[in-house]
Amino acid sequence: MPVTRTELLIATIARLLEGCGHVAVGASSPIPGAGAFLARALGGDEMRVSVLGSRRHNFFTDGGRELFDCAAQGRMDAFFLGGGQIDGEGNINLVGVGDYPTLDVRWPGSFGSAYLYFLVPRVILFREEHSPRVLVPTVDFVSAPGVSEEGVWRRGGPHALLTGRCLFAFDRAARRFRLESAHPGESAESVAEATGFGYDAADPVPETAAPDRRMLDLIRGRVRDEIAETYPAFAAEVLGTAA
Amino acid sequence: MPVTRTELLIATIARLLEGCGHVAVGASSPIPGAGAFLARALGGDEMRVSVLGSRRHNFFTDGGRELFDCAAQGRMDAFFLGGGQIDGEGNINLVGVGDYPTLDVRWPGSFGSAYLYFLVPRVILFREEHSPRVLVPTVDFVSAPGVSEEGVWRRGGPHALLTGRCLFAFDRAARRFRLESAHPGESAESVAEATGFGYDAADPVPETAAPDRRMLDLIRGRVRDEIAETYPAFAAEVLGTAA
Amino acid sequence: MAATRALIRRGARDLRLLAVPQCGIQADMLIGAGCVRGIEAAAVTMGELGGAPRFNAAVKAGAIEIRDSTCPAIHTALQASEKGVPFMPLRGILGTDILAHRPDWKVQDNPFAESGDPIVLLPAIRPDIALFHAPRADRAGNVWIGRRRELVTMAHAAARTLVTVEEIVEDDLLADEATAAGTLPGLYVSGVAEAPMGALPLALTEHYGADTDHLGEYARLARSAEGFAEYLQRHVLAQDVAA
Amino acid sequence: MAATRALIRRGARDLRLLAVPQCGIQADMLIGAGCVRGIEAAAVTMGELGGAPRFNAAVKAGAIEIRDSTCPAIHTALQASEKGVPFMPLRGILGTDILAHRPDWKVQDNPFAESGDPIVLLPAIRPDIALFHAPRADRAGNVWIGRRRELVTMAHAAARTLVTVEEIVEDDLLADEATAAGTLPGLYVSGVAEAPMGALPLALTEHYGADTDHLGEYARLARSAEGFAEYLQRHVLAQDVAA
Repeated sequence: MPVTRTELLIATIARLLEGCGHVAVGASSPIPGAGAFLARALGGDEMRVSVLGSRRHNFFTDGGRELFDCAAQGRMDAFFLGGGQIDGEGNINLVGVGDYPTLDVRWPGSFGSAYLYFLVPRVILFREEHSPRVLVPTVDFVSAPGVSEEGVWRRGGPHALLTGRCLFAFDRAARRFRLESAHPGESAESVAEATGFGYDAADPVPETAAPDRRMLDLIRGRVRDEIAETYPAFAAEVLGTAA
Repeated sequence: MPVTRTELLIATIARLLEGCGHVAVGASSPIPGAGAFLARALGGDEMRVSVLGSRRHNFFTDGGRELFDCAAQGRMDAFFLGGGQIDGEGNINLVGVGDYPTLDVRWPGSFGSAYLYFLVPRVILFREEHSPRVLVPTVDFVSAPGVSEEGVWRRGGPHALLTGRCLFAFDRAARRFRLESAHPGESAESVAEATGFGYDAADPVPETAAPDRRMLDLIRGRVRDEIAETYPAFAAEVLGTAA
Repeated sequence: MAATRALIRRGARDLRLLAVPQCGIQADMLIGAGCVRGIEAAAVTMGELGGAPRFNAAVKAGAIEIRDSTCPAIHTALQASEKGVPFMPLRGILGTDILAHRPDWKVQDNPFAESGDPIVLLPAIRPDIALFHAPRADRAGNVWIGRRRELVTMAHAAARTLVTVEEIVEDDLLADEATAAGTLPGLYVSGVAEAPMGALPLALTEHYGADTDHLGEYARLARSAEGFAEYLQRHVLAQDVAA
Repeated sequence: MAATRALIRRGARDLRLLAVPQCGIQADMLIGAGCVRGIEAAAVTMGELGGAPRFNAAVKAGAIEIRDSTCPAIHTALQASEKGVPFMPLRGILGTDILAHRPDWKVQDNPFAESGDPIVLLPAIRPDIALFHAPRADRAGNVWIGRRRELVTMAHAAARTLVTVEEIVEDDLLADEATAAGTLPGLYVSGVAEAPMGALPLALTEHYGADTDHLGEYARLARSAEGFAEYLQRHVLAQDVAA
């Protein structure tokens, strides 16, 4: 069975999480969740994975604030954020398009992004849609800023931006993304065309590494079973079955 | 059976608690605890009584901070404080005698007094020993002040001071105690001799009202049983049995 | 949900909603039914079913006041009320447009830092009413909340707390240390009403799952004002609708 | 207590103790054995048995640094660490000698008030180690704490948490919603050791009562340095003492 785009994304996320002690996954995030489970399996099960909405993969017993307190205590190494808009400085917008507050398009809201982006060392931006509509020069509303002024206390921020077309790394000093790799079927040009902001790029742009045999077996076996508790439809319909 | 001094104190406390919705009783406080149970029984069981150290009379499930948070929320109408020293402005000292920090005599410490004295509307100071050693002109260490400067946020403070000899009320505007009644066997003179601070007094000083028949029956029956859970020795040795 | 429907039936008006920290169909229904003047939330979303349609329409029309927030800010502002302090500091948030649109929030330098170090101060939020659904309560108004401890903070912070439950049980939930640990004491509960299946069409963890057909019907109908009116008529206003 | 004895046996030195919010025989023994450089507490007391003798002697001799506090200040300073904020405000305390002797505490005007309104700001306390005894833990390091939720805050605030338990059980304490509600997740626990009857001579609520004879013996012997040495030899240092 050929490697699917979803499997490539899961494997890429797992690589981005290497070395983390505790990874938390927010709501409605099956691919990041599967990526975290894969990273855990690859790392000999040393990693803790908290999945919002899971009963089994939920270590929290102190109410809704615990996720945020846990991050504040420095006990959470990685988290995932998305964005209706993401710009070239790593700012994300989860509120809407147009002039606030009436807006042309309203999205749900900022959730915990305005906080976790500062507190969690390795924030992975994940958004499958990669288009000029999403990756914009400047966000209309800053739910959470990619970088902060000198003197602002900040432990965390964007580590990478993974889309359906490519993987960007974020350079906090330069305040810019850098194109690390393009997924199979994409190129430096196709990525540039679909991206509304400027960024640096490796030259030539390598292809995003496909999952190896071991990763694929895990994704189609153990990870599939683990993610099925929270995302049964995703596990059944999107992930394959181990050979 | 004649009314004992302990029964008189319990009845006096119950009168001081009239109209309270929630009364909390700290550790090592059998007489205040019994007074609170008596007040509850007299008030048709409308009153909530929280007894620290009790299993049955403990409404708290949020850890050690809940007592203090509860007071801060305005959900606690009365509390009891004592003091190794109490002075004429209602300042209390639970830390020690002499120069801080080495001190000549060290007591346990301020506990929550520095907080609850500000937050609980009706704080009843209770100290059986009534001597110039305890009721001093000025405390050596202010664990909690009787009154605060203008502009300091404060909801609570001293309401009364009950000792083995008498009952004082506290006048917050005048910053002074006022002798309300002397217990049987005491007089204006015997109280004055035993008190190290100045105070106002009714003239003539009435005798502290003895518990009536109904109160006595409750003290020697239901209240005795209720307090026995937390203070079995006190209930057995000090409180009589209903006729 | 049972209470939400009841509020709509009795024609509640001018409500100001606080989501702890996000909300969905309940807020959307109340907004669509014209019950709501304003809302403070970190997000308003129907989850997998997309945005909240009546909320989005009201935002676009400028028909409700919106206070965009972020999850930990809502938890923290409630904790401030729980502790009876006028404000609490919180990391992060600096440089966001959330902060830019919250004139009620302040930024000051951390007075414990050597230099600089701006930090956001959030004023306490004291809701008039905390309203939620829980699995069970006992006759004394103690409510089992398990590990949903944000409900404890809500109740502590609010002036009054109203709870609907699946069932009222005869046991004392505080009598056993095991159930006491997950119980909100009746001290904080102003009223309890039995409403079996009262969370439907939402899920009640460990009791029943969501009615996804019903939620889908809502999401589809509520896209238009007419459809929403039809939904209300069918599921809320009709004479034969229970609760 | 088992851990306290072990610390004395291994000759711990220069400990800085934080009582949450008060302590007794454990601190007194550690102080008497020369393990302690400083202590922060709202109170140090043997309860019904009177003052803590070795603590009192050390205070008089100026042998330990003391930070007198008040119960809610300790809870609050731990909550500040729990939330990763540098400080938290707290009502009360103004005008006390506690505040006068705490140069590490600050007073500022509440920035949300029209005018004046001074309020105390407490810096976060981040203990290196949280140490406590609990009824049970499971193999994953989850610890049942019931409603002793100050232990949760301690663990959240501390860099490392070490726990002794009556027993290690095979069940997963997080698997069942009922036990999960009273469980500190293993995420916060660095180490667990089985120490049956490990709280003795203190009580462990719902498990065993205090050994009042033993406590009385301690209180009597510890009045003098010689008597304390005799106690240590008999109950802590002797070869045949378990744990």
